[in-house]
Amino acid sequence: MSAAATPAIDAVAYRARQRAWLAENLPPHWRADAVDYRPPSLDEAKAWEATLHREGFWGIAWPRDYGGHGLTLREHLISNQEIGRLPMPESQNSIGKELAGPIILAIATEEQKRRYLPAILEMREIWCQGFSEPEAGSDLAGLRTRATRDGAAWRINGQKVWTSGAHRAQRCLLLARTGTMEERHKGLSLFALKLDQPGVTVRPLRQITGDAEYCEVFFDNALVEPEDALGEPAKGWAAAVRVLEVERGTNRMYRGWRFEEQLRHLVTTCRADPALARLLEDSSIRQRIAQVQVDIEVLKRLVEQTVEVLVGGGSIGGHGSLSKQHWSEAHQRFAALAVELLEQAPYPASPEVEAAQRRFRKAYLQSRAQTIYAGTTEIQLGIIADRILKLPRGEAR
Amino acid sequence: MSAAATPAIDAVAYRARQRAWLAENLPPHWRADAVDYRPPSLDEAKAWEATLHREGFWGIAWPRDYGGHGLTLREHLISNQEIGRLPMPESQNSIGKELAGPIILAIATEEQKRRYLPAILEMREIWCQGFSEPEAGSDLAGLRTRATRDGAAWRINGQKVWTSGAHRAQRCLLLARTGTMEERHKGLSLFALKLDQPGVTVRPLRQITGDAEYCEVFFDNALVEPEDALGEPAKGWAAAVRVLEVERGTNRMYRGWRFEEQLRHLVTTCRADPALARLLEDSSIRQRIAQVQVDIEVLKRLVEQTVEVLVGGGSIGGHGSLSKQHWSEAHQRFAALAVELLEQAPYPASPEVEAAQRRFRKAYLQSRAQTIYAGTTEIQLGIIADRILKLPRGEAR
Amino acid sequence: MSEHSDIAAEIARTAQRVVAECDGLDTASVAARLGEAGLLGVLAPEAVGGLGLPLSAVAPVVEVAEAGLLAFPLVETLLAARLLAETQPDLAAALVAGEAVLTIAGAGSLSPGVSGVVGRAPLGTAARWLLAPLGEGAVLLALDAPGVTVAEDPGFDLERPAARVSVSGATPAATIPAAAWATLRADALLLRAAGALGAAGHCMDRAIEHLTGRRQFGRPLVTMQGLRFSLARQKIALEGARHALEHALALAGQDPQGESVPRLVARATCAEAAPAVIESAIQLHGGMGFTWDLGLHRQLRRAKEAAAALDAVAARAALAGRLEEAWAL
Amino acid sequence: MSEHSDIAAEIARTAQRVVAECDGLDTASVAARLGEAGLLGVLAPEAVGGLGLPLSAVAPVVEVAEAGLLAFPLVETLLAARLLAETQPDLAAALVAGEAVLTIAGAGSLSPGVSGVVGRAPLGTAARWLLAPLGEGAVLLALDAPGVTVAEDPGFDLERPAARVSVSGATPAATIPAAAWATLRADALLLRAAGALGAAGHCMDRAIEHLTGRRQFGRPLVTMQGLRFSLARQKIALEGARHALEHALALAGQDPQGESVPRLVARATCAEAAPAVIESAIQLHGGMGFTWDLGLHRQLRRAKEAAAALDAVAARAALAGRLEEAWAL
Repeated sequence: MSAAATPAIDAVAYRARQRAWLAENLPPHWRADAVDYRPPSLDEAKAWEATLHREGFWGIAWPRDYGGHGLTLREHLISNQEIGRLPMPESQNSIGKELAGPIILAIATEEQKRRYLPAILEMREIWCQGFSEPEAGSDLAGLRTRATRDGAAWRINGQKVWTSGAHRAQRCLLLARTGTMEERHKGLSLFALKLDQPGVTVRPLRQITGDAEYCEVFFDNALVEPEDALGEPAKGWAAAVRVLEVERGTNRMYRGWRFEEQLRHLVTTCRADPALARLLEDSSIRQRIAQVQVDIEVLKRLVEQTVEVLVGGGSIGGHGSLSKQHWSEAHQRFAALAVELLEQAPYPASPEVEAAQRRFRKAYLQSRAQTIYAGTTEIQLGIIADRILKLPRGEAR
Repeated sequence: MSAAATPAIDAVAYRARQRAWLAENLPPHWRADAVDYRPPSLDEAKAWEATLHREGFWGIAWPRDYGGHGLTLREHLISNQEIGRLPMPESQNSIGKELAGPIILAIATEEQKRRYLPAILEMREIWCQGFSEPEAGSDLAGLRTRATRDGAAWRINGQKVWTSGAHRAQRCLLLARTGTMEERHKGLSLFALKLDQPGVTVRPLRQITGDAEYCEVFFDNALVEPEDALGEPAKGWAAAVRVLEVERGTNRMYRGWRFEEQLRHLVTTCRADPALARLLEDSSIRQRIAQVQVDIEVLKRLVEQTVEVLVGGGSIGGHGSLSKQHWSEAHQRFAALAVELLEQAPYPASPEVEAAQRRFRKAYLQSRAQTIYAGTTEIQLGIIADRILKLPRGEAR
Repeated sequence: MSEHSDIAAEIARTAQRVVAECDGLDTASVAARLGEAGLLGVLAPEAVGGLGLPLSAVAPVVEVAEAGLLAFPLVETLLAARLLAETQPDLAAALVAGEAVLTIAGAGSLSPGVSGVVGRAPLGTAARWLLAPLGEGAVLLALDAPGVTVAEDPGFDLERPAARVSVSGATPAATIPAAAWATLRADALLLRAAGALGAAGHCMDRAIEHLTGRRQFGRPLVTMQGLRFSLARQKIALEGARHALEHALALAGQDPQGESVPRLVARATCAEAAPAVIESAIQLHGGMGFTWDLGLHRQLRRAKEAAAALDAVAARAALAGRLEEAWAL
Repeated sequence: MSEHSDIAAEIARTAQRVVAECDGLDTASVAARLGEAGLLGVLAPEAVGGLGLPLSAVAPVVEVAEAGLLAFPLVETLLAARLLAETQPDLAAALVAGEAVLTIAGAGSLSPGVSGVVGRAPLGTAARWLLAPLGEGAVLLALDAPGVTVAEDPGFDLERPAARVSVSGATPAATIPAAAWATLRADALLLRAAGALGAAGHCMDRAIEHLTGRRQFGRPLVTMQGLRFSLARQKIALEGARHALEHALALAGQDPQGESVPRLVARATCAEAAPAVIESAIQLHGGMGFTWDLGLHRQLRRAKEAAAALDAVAARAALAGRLEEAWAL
């Protein structure tokens, strides 16, 4: 029953169009496998993503009324497969497009949808996600950032952390406490906070790779206008959880195909170097490379299955945790293998090998974060135990 | 500082003597690597073990007063290395020699030592261990088998399980409750119960391999005479724990060398078969075989280190759990690899290959028990967390 | 597809019931019961009394059979009935009806003179018919034919003890061409993979049940995080293998030779996941785990034999070769 | 041995203090501080101001240095001072005193005309001297000699950025014969293994500290069984590697060529255990784990470079060959 098993005729044409457009339009030096790789500036990236949206690569399954293309998750999957096949820049607004957008579609007012959603797709507003806090970590029931009434508006005080992209964002999808600590996650509400205001301080956190992709965000009496409160107060958590469940299974849907692109880059680079090519003949290395491909194929199947269930109107329950966990650990093993192989190139290495060494050293370090962000390994295993295996929780976990 | 690094001259001679004696005296068809392998009967095994004791392979570090040879754990290690090098029958009285004996040495009266210990070494009394119970499993604090006073004697009521060798044993090293359940492990006492009496019923449990090595033992008002109570009442647990700690690091000390013998049997069998010999040329197989050897070398080092610490008068704390856990999992991986390789022999296989297939199929099934008995993986990891890493336990584990 | 899905679900329900009823029966009676329930003709065409359904429809039956330790050469019968439907319609019809017992040699090969020794034929001593490899194809032999001797040749599997068959210049009842034989072997691997996963899922369920009912250190074992994590990891492996297998089953018809990437991936994932999950289920039972009577070792024995046939190492080696072709510069 | 043990313990205590003091100093000052404390001459003979101790005595110093991210080519200096003591006593004495900085090329090889490109020389841009492979041996080069160019060539290690050295017909200050060079390389691997384990142990301690101090879901993280099991498994790997390494260090003098089983086992175990333990320590820090400021990535970067040099795959391949010899029929 996999999606790939039942290609419709128009799916073939759709895929061909997406593939042709990307082949023609992706600047060669933005490809992470290029010897002269140079990532786009923020402005270049914004313009590129806005173009991608116009050409039908973003907002695919969103309604046309809000700037979307009104298609289904099946076309979204096809586009993601084509995006994954090429070593393209990552989205600068994936929080807007893959987290805030779906939540807005689910719980916001008609006026809010028309205001927020096109701005996301057109890259006029980049969003970040204000969920985690220093003291709460993965345990969102312990959030302390408070939203208090100020007339019809709200005042925000507190601190968020691991806020991906906050330094380039205009809005924060903020989960804040409007009830008491004792209400735990029932006292939480969602807001679309404007970051460009005096009460907000954003401090980028340098990551293990040296990039500053994550931030701390401090709120000192920051203002949320009434029209930027999302959904009913104290229902924020429930709405977020519903969407997060789907999001775990659907965001960065291109990952399996990007993973395959990385493997292809590694193998073709090794094959072009005489010493590394000999390594590829070694059966212990072949076993490990084939296992990476096995991991990738399994990941593709998990993602395709998610799409089929959702397109069929079903619920994916905790199944997003299966693909997230499988991907994050398989990708760690792959990145370590890539570094291990490329380290064995004769010295000095060719420019192609050196470029690959740079790419995969960074990928290795970055991969350490992949079992931490968007729910650590421990959180995902807990979800699988609770939601999929439905193990009794008893008095403790 | 490893034991192997500082061979004394007499250690070399001692080893040579042990090796020569075994080479001359071990019946060839008792070797598990023999094509016509036939294990000894119980009577044959008893006679063989009694001879082994006389020749200096058992009771090595026990005092001469009690039938021992009055040497040190270093000589014990050397003998075990030589025992391990050959695929000999397992001891039928390892509970007596490696668990009951050390506890008796630690806590029994002089009269008891003279009565019990020579009988163990001379194979007149085989012992079994009555610790685990159906409802308590690894949690000995929950033991329910009761010992109640009957004049100066004791009456035992309850049930034990996983009692290795009870069907051939004359005595049971019994841990029974003389205090209340609320006292948990503080209310437990140790007894040297005679199995040949009306109040005792032994029911062998067939194991995964088809052998019946473990038993259930039921006590219905079974009698323990006053002279068979071991140590002070209600101190049983503490004594048992102290000895168990050492025992985890010292029992079956030959395991690393027996493990190596098994690997050698596998490799030489494969090498003698043309198709399997080709498999040994494959680098992915070579990697896995070498990893088994790495695991074996590490195991040897852990065991040698334990001996050095104990000979030096030190305490090994929870370190016995390191070697038990390392061995049990490494041996499982090895047994699975052995089955996997031997399955690939052309059909019909040679008698040598068929003999190895029989040996390692059984070893594979048996190995599943090795992460369960003598403390499950979960128990060992808990000990390492508590005793070696000294992690705070907090309100729960 | 959805019509087939409905039928497949109905078949699986039937299998669940019938497999339980077969417990303890002799081989002939098991065959009759399965045939009566229509379970042996799922793949065979209607002309011999079958349903003519695709491979994916019968996978759930094999899952249930392995979980329930069915003492019958089920995969062999299902595929032989399909294979022989055109050339040996009477035998195929008898197989579908459960009136004949057939097995397949899992090891060894006969020489062109229809002589030699083959083995690992499940329930060979109870069967009337044998398919045995010869060259690139195979031959169909009556096990009571002149020149054929059957002897027990025990391996891991307890319910279906394997037989060794010595053949000396026998006359085959039929000759199977290479292509048809390759398809049977490839499809047999996928069905054995399905069976191994079915057994693994069953064993995991039993481990969960055990942990849920048992208290230690003052609380139910199932609430302990280490054990939950272990189960969750097993579930990831099991679901990954299941999806890989479903994909391969769905595309099986497009690759009758058995060399496609989906088939190789299914072999590699199922061969590793199934025994690992069962081993873990045994571990989670603690001391009970390694008793004969708990019985999970029976599923483990069969899954280990399936894993040996699936041969993850060979599947990955072939996959590496496929990557080379796909990514040739 | 026990006299050496006492000295070794004293040296390790000194190292603990001095490494901390070196934080933030430039390379020359670090050299001076280490030399002053007597840490650079542990292996070198007394004739050049050293202690002439065996390899095992200096392993704890390297452990402390890696745990503390010492920004210095310590292993290189220790071994070069021993290597050069007889032929270049002045340079050896300067190395022991911390008055000269020497590094070793970790990759590439010069041609017989003393030309070519070598690289992965830690802190090459701050060093005065270089040992670079040539044929089976090596040459000693002054980095400011004519025909020698040094450029940065960054890898993983941040504290000791690697350099690429281009050489065109330079005149070596000395030539190192093959046997001495093989000993240096083999011993360097064991010391790097010691360093990687030292770093791993340090990172594990930090993870435990973090988990002990942090509460989630109503209790300290360190009380959660899944995390305890993870730490316990890391500890098994770490202790296994440590014992393998200690054995190899104790026997190092008996195998100057570096091909013995103990050396190969130490390489394989340390190469795998050290990065895995550090990766796990990062994981156990949750979100903080992948921040730059937590800093555990620095130990990870260095341990990954050590692991690449130790090359577990090559070590196991060599070990398989040794088994073949040992068990030849």
